Amino acid sequence: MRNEDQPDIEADKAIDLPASEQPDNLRRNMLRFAALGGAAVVTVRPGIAQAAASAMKCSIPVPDSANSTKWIRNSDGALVAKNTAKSIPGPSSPLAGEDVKNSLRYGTTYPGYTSAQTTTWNKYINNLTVGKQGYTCFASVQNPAN
Amino acid sequence: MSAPIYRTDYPADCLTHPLDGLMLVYHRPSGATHFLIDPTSDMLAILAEAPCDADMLARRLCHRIGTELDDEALEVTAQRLEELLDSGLIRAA
Amino acid sequence: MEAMRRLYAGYPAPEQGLATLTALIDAPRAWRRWIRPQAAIDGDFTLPGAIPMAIRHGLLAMEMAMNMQVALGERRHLLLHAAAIERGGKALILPGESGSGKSTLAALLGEQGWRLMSDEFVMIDLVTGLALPFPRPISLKNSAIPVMEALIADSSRFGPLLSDTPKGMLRHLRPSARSIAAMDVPAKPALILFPRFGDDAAAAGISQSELFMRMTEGSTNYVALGQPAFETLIEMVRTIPAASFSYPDTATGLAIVEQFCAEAGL
Amino acid sequence: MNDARVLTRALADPISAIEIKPADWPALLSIARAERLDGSLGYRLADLPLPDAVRSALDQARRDAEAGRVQALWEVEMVHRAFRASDLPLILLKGSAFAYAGLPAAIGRQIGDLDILLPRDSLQAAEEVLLANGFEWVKNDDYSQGYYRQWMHELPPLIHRDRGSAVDVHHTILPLTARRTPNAAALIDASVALRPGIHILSPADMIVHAATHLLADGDLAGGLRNLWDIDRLLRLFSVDRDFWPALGRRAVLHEMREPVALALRLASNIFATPVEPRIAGHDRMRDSLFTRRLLARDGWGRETRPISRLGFYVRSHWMRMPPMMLARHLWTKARAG
Repeated sequence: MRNEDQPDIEADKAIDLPASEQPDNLRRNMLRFAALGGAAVVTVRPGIAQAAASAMKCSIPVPDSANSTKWIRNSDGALVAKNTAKSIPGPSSPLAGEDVKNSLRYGTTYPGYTSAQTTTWNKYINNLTVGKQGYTCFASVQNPAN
Repeated sequence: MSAPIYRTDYPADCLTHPLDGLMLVYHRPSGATHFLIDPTSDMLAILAEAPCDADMLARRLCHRIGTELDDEALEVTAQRLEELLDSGLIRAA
Repeated sequence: MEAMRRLYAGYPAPEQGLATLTALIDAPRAWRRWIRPQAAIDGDFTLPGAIPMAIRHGLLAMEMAMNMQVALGERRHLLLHAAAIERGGKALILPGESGSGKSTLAALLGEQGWRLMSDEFVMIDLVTGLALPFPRPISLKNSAIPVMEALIADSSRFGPLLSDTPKGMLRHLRPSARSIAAMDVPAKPALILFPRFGDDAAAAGISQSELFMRMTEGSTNYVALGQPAFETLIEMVRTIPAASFSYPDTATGLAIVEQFCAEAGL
Repeated sequence: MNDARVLTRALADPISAIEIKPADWPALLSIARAERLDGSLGYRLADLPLPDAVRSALDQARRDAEAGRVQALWEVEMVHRAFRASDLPLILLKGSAFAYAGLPAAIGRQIGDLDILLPRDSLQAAEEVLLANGFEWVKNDDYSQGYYRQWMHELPPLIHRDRGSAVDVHHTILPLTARRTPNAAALIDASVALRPGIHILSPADMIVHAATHLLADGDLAGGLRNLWDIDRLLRLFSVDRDFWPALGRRAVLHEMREPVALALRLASNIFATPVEPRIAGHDRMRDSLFTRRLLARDGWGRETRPISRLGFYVRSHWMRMPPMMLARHLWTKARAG
C-alpha cells in the first residue's frame, strides 16, 4: 500500500495536505474550539479481547469456596456463621467480573438480585486482599483499561 | 528551572495517513495507533523542524495557521502538549 | 462428546493431522464432579478464574473455549468480531457485539443463496486483504432457534437444545455442506454493515475515520499485530463502503441488507 | 514423552526437532506455550524443515514475542522519560533488561511487567513520579499497601491508566522476610549503564538474580523459562575468563551460594549448559526432585505431579516468611475476609 523506502516523503505530504485543503478561518476555528473539546490525541486500545478477558473469563465467588457455607454481614461484608442476624447468604453462583465492574463503577445491581444483596456482597468484594480467591478478578475489573 | 525544550521523532518513526481531516498515525516505537486532531499534527510538524519550548511552539503554531498569539492560544498549546507527552509522540529534553 | 462429533461431521481433518491450537475441556477438580458438576474452559491461552458451567452445557463451553483460543491466539490475520457471507466472490462483513443479530442474519442469508463464511470471527489476511472463512457451528440464540428450525429440514445439522446457559437458550447449527466445502476459499471484502437489532428501520453512513475506530474496537488482535494491521485496515477503510443500520425484525433486516448489497454491487 | 523434556531437548538441540513425530507436535507446542517459551522455541527452530502447520505456529509465536518486545522497550522508554526529569536512576531487571541490552536471553522471550530496582531511599520519589505520570495502584486498601511495604521487596503493583502496562518497583531482589539477604546496595553499585540513566545488573549479579527467581522467590512455576534465561546468559557471559570467579564472589556476597550452585547444576542437567564445576558443586539427592518439578507437564500443557507441586507451595511460603510472620499474615487475611 505504501512504499517503505520513502516514509519521509509520504509523511511530509500527509502533514501538508490538511493545511492546503482547509480555508484559514476554519483552521483558526479548530484551534479555538479545540480548547473546549475533549482529547486531541486519541489512541487505539486493545479491543474486545480485553473486554472478553474481564467479562467472559473471570468471576468472584462470594464467599470464597473455602467458606462457601458462611453468610455475609450487611454492615461490613465480613463472613459470619450461617443464620446470623443481619447477614445474608452469598449468590448461588460466582459473580461475573463484568457485573462486578458495573456494580462497583456504576452502582448497578447483580442480575436477579436486590440492591440490598448487591450492597452487602460489594462490601465483601471490597474487602478482598492479595492472595484471596477472587482477588485477581477484582483487581482486573478495577483496572480502568478494562 | 528553565522551560523544557520539546522534541519529536515524528514523522520519521511514524506511518501517517490523513483521514476525514484527522491525521491517523502509526507510531513504530510504541506500536500504537493515534488519531491526531488539529492542531496536534501541526504542533508535531513544527517540532520536527526544530525543537523548542512551549511559548515558542505556541508562537510558531499561530504563525503557521495565521492567527494571533493570545492567552487562549498559549493555553491550547499547553494542554495539547500534555497529551502529546502522554502519548510519547514528543518528549521533554 | 458425541454431539460435538456430529456438529463437526463433514469437516476435513486439520492439515497433516496437526491441531496446533489445543482447546481442552475438563472438570477442574476431580471431587467437584460429585458436588456440583462443572466444566472449565481451558487451553493454551487462559485467563484466570474461568466461569464454570454445568457439565450439561459442555458443548457451549467447548464452543466458547474454541472462540477464545482463536481470539487470543491468532496472529497471522486481523481478527474481527464479525459475521461474514459471500456471493460472487465478494464478502459482506457484519461486525457486531452479541445481540446485534449478526449471527442470525448471516445464518439466514447462508440458507438463501449466500455462502456463510463465519458467524463469529472473520480473519483478514494481512498480505492479500482477503477475508478467510471460519465456518464453525453457528450459535443460535433464543428466538433465532425456531426461525432456523422452520427453514432447515435436515435435523442432523442441529445440536441439542441447551436451556438456561449464561446466554439464554442456545442451539448449535452446522453450516451448509457448501459452506464447509469452501472453508479454504477466501473472498474480497466489498461491504461492511453494522447491524443493530431492536430499533425502527434506519441506516446511516460511516466515515472512514469512524470505520477505522469501530474496526479496531471490534478486533481482538489489532494492537498486537502492529504495523501490518494498520496498513491493512487503512486500505480497508479507504476502499470498502460502510454503513450502520437498525432493524425491528429479521425480515426487515434481510431486506435492508439486500438493498445495500444491490447498491454496492454484491 | 509425558513431561517438558520434549521441550527442553528441542531448545537445547534444535536439530533434534526434525525427528519429532507429527503426533507429538501439538503436545510440544502446548507445553512451550504453558512454559511461556513458545517464542524462544520459535526462534530456536526457525528455518528448520518442519511440517507447515508447525512452522506457521512457530512463526506466530515469533510475531507475538516481537510485538511484546516492542511494548516492553516502549515501557522502558516512557518510564525513563518520567524518571529522568527527577534524576532517578532506572535499573532494569529480568526480561526488560535482556531486551534493552540485546542479550540472547531476550530472543523470543515474553516480557511481562516492567521490573526495576531502585535504592530504598529513592522509593518514595519513584512512587510520586510514577503516580504523577499516569500509573495507578492496582489495589489501594491499607492492608495491601501495608503488606507490600512492610514485608515485600517491592512497591504494590502499579498499572498505567492508558497503556495498561504494569511496573514493579523493587528495592532489593528478595522479600525482606526471606532468610537470605542479598546486598541491594552492591547490586546497584555494580550495575552497568547502557545509556545515561538506564542501567542493568552486572553479569554475575544478573545470574544471582535469576537464581533467586528460580529457587528462592516462588514455587518454581514458570521455572523452565527462568532456567532458559540462565542458560542463555551463562553461554554468553562465560566467554569472559573473569566471569566465573566474579560469579563465585557475588554469590557469596549476596548469601546465595547454594541457590546459585543449584541453578547451575539444574541448567547443566536440563539444557547441558557449560558450567564451572567449582561453583556448581556436586549433584545432590534433591536435584532430581527439582528437575522433576521443573519438567512436570502433561501433553495438554497442564502441570502434573500435584504432590510435588504442593510440597513446593509450602516450601515457597516457608522460604518467604518466618513461621510467626506467616501465621500473622494468614490471620490478618482471615480477619480481613
